[in-house]
Amino acid sequence: MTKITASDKKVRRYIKYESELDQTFIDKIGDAAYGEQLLSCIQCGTCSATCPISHYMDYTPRRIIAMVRAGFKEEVLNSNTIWLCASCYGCTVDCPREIKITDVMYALKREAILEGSNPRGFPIPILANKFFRQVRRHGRQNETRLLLTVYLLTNPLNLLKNARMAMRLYFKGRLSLFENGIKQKKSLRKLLKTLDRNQN
Amino acid sequence: MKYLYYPGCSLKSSGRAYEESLLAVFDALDIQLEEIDDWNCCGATSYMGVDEIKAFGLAARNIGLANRQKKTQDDEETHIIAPCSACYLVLLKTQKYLATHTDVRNSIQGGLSEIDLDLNSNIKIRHPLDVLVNDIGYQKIAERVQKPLKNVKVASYYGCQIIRPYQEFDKEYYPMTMDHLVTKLGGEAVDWPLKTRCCGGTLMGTMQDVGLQINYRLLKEAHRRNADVMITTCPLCQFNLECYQDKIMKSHNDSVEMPVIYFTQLMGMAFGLSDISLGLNRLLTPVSDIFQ
Amino acid sequence: MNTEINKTLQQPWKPRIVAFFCNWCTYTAADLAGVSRLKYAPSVLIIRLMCSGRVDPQFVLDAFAKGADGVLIGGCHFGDCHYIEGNHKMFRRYQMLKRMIVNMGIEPERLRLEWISASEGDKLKRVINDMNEKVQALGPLNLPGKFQEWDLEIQDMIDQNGDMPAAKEEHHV
Amino acid sequence: MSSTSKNGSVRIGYYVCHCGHNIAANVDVAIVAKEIEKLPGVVITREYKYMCSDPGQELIQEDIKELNLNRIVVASCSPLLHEQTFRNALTHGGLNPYFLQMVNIRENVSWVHTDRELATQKAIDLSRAAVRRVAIHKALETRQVSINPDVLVVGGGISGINAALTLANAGKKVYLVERDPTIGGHMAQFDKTFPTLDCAACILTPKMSDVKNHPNITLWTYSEVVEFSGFVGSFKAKIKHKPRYIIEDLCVGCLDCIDACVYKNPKYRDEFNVGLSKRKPIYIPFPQATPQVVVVDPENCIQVKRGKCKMTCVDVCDRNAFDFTQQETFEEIQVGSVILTTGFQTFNPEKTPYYGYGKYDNVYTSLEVERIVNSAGPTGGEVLMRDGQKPKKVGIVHCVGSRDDRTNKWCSRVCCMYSLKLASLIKEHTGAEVYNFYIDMRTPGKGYEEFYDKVLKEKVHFIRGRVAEVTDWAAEKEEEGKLIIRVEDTLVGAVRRIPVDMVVLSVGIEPQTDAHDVRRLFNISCSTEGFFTERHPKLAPVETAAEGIFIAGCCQGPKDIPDSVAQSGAAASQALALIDKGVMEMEPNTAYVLEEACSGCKSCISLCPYTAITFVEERKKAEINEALCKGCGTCVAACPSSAIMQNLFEDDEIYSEIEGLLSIPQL
Amino acid sequence: MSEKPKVGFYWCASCGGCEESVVDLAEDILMVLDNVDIVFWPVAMDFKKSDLEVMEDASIFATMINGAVRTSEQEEMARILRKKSKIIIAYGSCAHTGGVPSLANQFDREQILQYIYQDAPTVINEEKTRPQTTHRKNGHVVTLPQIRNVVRTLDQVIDVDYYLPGCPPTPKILKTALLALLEGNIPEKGTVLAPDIALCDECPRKESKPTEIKYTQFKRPHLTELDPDTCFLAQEVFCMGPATRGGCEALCVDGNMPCTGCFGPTSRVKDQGAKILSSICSAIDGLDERSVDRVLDTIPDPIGTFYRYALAGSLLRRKVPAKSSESE
Ligand SMILES: Cc1cc2nc3c(=O)[nH]c(=O)nc-3n(C[C@H](O)[C@H](O)[C@H](O)COP(=O)(O)OP(=O)(O)OC[C@H]3O[C@@H](n4cnc5c(N)ncnc54)[C@H](O)[C@@H]3O)c2cc1C
Ligand SMILES: Cc1cc2nc3c(=O)[nH]c(=O)nc-3n(C[C@H](O)[C@H](O)[C@H](O)COP(=O)(O)OP(=O)(O)OC[C@H]3O[C@@H](n4cnc5c(N)ncnc54)[C@H](O)[C@@H]3O)c2cc1C
Ligand code: SF4
Ligand code: SF4
Ligand code: SF4
Ligand code: SF4
Ligand code: SF4
Ligand code: SF4
Ligand code: SF4
Ligand code: SF4
Repeated sequence: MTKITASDKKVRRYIKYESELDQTFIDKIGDAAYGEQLLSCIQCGTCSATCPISHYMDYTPRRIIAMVRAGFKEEVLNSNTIWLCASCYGCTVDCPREIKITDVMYALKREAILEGSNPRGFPIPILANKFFRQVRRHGRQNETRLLLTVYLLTNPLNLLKNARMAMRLYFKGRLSLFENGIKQKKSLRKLLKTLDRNQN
Repeated sequence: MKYLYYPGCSLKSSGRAYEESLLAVFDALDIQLEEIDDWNCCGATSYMGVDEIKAFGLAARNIGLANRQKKTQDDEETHIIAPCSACYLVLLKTQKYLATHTDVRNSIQGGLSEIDLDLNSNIKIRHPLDVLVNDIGYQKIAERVQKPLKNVKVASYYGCQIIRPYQEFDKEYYPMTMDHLVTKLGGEAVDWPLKTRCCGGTLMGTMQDVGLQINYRLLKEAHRRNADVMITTCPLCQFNLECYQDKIMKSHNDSVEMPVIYFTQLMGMAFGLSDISLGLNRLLTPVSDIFQ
Repeated sequence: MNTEINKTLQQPWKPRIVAFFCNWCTYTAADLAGVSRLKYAPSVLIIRLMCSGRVDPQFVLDAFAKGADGVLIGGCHFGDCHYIEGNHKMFRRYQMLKRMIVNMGIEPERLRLEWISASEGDKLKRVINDMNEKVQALGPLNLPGKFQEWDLEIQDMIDQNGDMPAAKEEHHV
Repeated sequence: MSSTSKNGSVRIGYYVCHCGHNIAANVDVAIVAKEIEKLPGVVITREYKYMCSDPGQELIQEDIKELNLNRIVVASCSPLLHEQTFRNALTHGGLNPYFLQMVNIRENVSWVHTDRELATQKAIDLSRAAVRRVAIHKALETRQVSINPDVLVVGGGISGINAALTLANAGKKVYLVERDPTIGGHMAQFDKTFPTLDCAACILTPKMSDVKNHPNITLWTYSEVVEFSGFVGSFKAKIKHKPRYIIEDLCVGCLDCIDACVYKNPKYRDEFNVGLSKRKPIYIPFPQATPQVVVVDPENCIQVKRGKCKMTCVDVCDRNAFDFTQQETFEEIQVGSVILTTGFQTFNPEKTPYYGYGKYDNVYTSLEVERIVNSAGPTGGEVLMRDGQKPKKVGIVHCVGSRDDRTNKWCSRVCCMYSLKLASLIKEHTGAEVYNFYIDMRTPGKGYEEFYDKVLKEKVHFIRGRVAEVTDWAAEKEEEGKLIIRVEDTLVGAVRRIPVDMVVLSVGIEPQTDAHDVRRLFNISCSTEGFFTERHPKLAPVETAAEGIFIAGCCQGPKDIPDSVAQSGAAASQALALIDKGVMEMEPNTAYVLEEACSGCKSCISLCPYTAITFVEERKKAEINEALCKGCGTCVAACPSSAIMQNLFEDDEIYSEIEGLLSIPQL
Repeated sequence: MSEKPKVGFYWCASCGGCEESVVDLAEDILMVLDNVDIVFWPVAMDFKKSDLEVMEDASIFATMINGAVRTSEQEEMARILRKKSKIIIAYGSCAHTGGVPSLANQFDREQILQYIYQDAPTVINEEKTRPQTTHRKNGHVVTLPQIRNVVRTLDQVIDVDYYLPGCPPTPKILKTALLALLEGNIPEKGTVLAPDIALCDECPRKESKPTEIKYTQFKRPHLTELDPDTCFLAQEVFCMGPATRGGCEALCVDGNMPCTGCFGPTSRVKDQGAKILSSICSAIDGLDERSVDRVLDTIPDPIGTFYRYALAGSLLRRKVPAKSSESE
């Protein structure tokens, strides 16, 4: 899976040595929210088959679970799968072993952000981050500004492509450009700070 | 019974029509809604992926606020109505998670105490659909209908997040509450297999190709089943399915045009409420002409 | 008393732990430990019962009152009980008994319940050694001594009056 | 308290064994003997090299006679090893064997300790406890119960049939009770059986008629056991016979009445064909039903329901076999042992709505398909769907309801194999493309993997993945009008959508819905799901915790026909062993209630795992049935008035042990 | 009238309820008075220690002492009475098994004094005054009895002949016992003068008790609407009846309150608390630690529940003090 630079670029090494794996990965992810059941996955693939997006993923949810178990940390954290997951909970409801796959995906997203290993040019972690800041500052999100920032940061072209729709929405009163924060911003920040502190 | 109302960010912007129609319908049924004072963002989906504890914290603050508001009013059992699917799920999930994970609950409660809020109380998180059919009842809704939706074929689209995995008011595989509601309004419920299939959520914004394809599938199937209109329970689903329709049709070179409205808008129409009060004017694909 | 015994008694203090083992699992495990010549601390004195469900909480308290420094109960694992679920019944009592003795000031390490199957001779050894170590660290419980000690405060009067209360016997009708 | 012999005083003999070097090397036996000699009641102490040897035992016997001993303590090895030996020695010496107490100073002392002094001290402590205890021992009698040789078999599937025949062939009287109108169970519904694909009817029907004709078997179909009591050797059962409205002995099975019924066309759900066809209110489950007697369905027969039918059926019967006045009748029998073979039911796929059963016409259960491929089935053996079409593509979904935390957690063990069988049969009948969707292929059995190999070579498709959904949502043109199976082909690593005409759900095996009632009736235990629990999963697989009650077949857990037959044979032989011995000996360690002390608080009643304790309404007191009590002592420990005592393990005996162990002053 | 047998009453650490119960004999008391001569009864008449001391040894036929023993004075009086009486009857739960006062055995004397004289929210005691055994004022010395560290049952201090259980004993059992003794009907020493069978036997709700109860919780009686006819245990309300000697005519149950155990255990039982624990906990609904603990959590005060009247007389007698406080 790791590329090697050979004279023929198409040749790849498809072997994994134990030293390249992270055997503690499963524990970390398992410890995160709801992940306890992970070990009982029977690789049945129901999650992948149910997932409305799996056919765009570089590894299906089932494979992600197998790779987490086996310690393929790098591949997992760099996969687009975890960012494509739309949190529809379809897999979670369908898994015969009651594995909370959606929550595993969340745990993996968090781990990826922590490790700084988000796939390049993938706007989702950025969106999440922006969102995070906006809420921290104002207590609420402003969809318009959020999207604007994300487009500007990732793919300004997209902004142009969607401009017509945006204008129509604006005239229908469905876009608001003004910040619409909460009153007790301080108390919210205090809460988040305390939680931060508690966590560390 | 009094309900506290948690609108969430979307209902104040892109989903404004949802709020307008919701309030109009509840008003028409004589149910008081009281907005939670100074609510904050629910900490939705994307937040969970960044920082779980804080996501729970954000949701918990809203529950704490509701708790405070409840206490000052002396209500016994308080229900929070959360119309947006994402908000509904996050609030419900937070409540259920904290109930079983004491360590996290203690930590969150610790944070809340610092700002004089308190989690402990029997607050219930409800979706308006649940409240309408279970508390108010089909009977009362049917009685309020003034303009039955004769010959209108409606595809009920529940989306994913209100139906699984935490709710308890409907079946997770074949939910039927909205379909029954449609018949009570005089319309015809279309049986279609995609009613709980995901709309892709924020993928439309972040990975548009994927989003367009997913939503195309939904519109296409509703078309194939001869639906006249699709109703949703979530501002994001509505946004994806309606506002991107042009693009969907262009990218798939297929005419799958279809009005997509909130179920509350449909109810309001059957109740004979005005277009403006239901926010119908905000639609990009107009709907009124199909109701003769 | 025999000099040999006196010598034993003069050795550094060793805990005395009364063990109630069920016939089918834990007692058999003790036999296995013996046959396998596993070595463990000699502090445990075993009383064989048919089932851990036979362990009356009174036995436990009585053992403490008579001078045990610890009480160990051994039974079959859940699902293995020879009498289906005697061990479950014992377990429920034990959970409460444990709370109770802690409330009465007896350290929780002095009462222990373990599921040891007939094949777990090594577990038996581990459990006994571990408990022995913990009780050793706690020191003697010595309730009979404590009862005497507590009664010292009324001793002066007794001496003065010259009559001791008769030892309390069970009252039978 | 202590009941002693002759002169009334306790005279204890104490014997400590060297066990060669085994004990003596680590325990100073001489000192032990010396210490114990000082205790009150001890008349003699002896040490000897091998107590269990004949001379050792004779030592005890002589002392009993010469020294008038009435209590014996032997300090040697584990009682689990030699208690019986020394009890016999007491008996031979003329003493009640239960005046013995053993001290285990080998397994519990010399073998496990190294410090000789401490080991010696421990041996003394243990011996002191035994001496104190034995002083209050009572004389007890070993219990014996005699075994009634008749056997009751409940459930007439292949397991029950086989058990009944085995016993009957051994000359024992058997009552076989089946609640349906015919015996045969599930096997009767199959066409072929894996792995040999031999015809089910060909191997089953001869056995069914053997049962009917065997002089030693009383066959009661359409009957149920409604009351059950007693204990091993002498059980009492009450059997209910449901009215068939036909006199069984008169009917010859000509079936003329069915033709003659006022209903011209069959109208009611045919249970035997799993609802795939209809029958009349008078019917026979299937042509080879045993007994070959028709039955009237009381729910639908006009005469039974309203008493106003023309009764054309009666007119045509020249045997005068009809009797519409029949009522439920009851019969009481006495047996010495019971074999339960009540079988299983298949998982109801309505609980897995994502597979579309009940929603899409062309989704079938495997049991339905068994009938469809059966040449005696509703379609005459042609594989036709509900719309009359022959399928061109068939998907077989494994593990429906099995291996799933939300439904049944276990693997049903036969569905992989029968799915292979059905794949092969469907392909043979229709030439259709057949897809098997499996999680793991489980073929552990003689010739099973070979069968898998055969089906693989028949070009049946195998996709490893659990099906997520069966839907009629067509994403592509080719899918329109079909059922689409969505699955991840986990070996290829891609999600696939496979359009088919017919879906077969390989539903799992689960306990009968009334399994809990049955277990309560017969007083055995079962898992929470309802499979009956064997006494030991490996070493006592057909026995139950209740003495004299055996289990076999699918009521114990999922299994196939070969295993059901093997197990029912084993159950029959266990029953035979019991009958052959004629009596059962039991340790006298039973509990008993001291009536004057019992307040009737009922705390004990439900605690007994064998329901040996009952509340006697007349006296408002608890009573223990000695024959059912196995001596666990749970109730003894739990009686809040200490009104329950237990032979061999009396409270006082244990208190004196505790006291004996601890009576050395502490430092 | 010196023919009549002499009878004495005395109280130790008690609430006075036992004395009250003697008075509650009402008209029956006259009958009793007809038959006996009360020579000592400080609560009702002016008797002093000195009066007692001058009596001849064994001159009193029977003395009934109620209350647990907590102070040096009580010990002294008990001993004197023992000497002066032929028969000593431990009267009431406190004398019999320790009673409610012996729940104090869960604490050290020091802990109790600290709370009562300093820490209790209603106490203002800036000088931190504590009761002293001797006090001098104006040249007079006043002595007070010493409070003991341990609360004791009567028979832990003196030899006791009979026991009359109850908190308080009912007039009926007192009367029956007295008359029996007076008639010379002398039972074996050590006998508890009440039926030797648990309360359920005479409980009017016995019929309604099912043979199987699986406890999923224990409800607090004051927070529960109690069905007046159904066995309390069947209502998941903790009842000591099964482990408590009967003879009280199920008074509490009649008042729609569960039995709390005042008559003490039956004769075969060594430890009332351990036995009720054993019987009730065996029937808890739960197969694993969590579910069992959840049920047990609904008994917030196990000692107070199982040993409300019997802590001093229980196998463990009192809380074992922690090492540090033991040394003082
Ligand atoms: C679709 C399918 C296909 C299969 N194909 C094969 C195959 O090809 N080869 C193979 O080896 N195995 C096969 N099996 C497994 C096989 O069916 C079982 O191993 C076998 O039937 C077990 O027999 P049994 O007697 O234990 O139970 P059953 O066949 O279920 O018989 C139980 C009998 O007891 C009766 N009964 C139940 N309760 C009571 C009661 N309370 N009182 C009186 N009577 C009662 C029932 O009416 C029934 O007659 C298949 C199973 C299924 C579901
Ligand atoms: C590695 C391994 C692990 C296993 N683990 C388990 C497990 O955990 N659980 C489980 O249930 N099963 C397990 N099994 C399966 C289990 O071993 C068998 O089911 C079981 O041992 C079969 O017993 P048997 O008596 O039929 O055969 P065997 O154990 O093979 O006994 C046959 C006996 O017959 C003797 N013998 C052979 N020929 C003759 C002759 N001609 N004359 C006289 N004597 C003869 C042999 O010497 C032998 O003593 C395991 C098997 C293996 C290989
Ligand atoms: S559905 Fe569950 S068990 Fe199956 S592969 Fe996915 S995670 Fe594993
Ligand atoms: S939650 Fe994510 S992984 Fe699971 S089905 Fe939905 S999109 Fe796929
Ligand atoms: S009842 Fe009579 S007609 Fe009917 S099958 Fe029997 S014998 Fe024939
Ligand atoms: S009585 Fe009538 S309905 Fe019943 S079986 Fe006979 S003909 Fe048919
Ligand atoms: S036998 Fe096969 S199909 Fe049946 S449950 Fe087991 S794995 Fe699934
Ligand atoms: S527990 Fe004891 S007192 Fe209660 S009914 Fe059973 S035997 Fe009688
Ligand atoms: S000792 Fe065990 S088997 Fe016997 S009656 Fe008591 S609980 Fe039942
Ligand atoms: S448990 Fe209590 S209420 Fe129930 S019968 Fe016994 S004494 Fe009466």
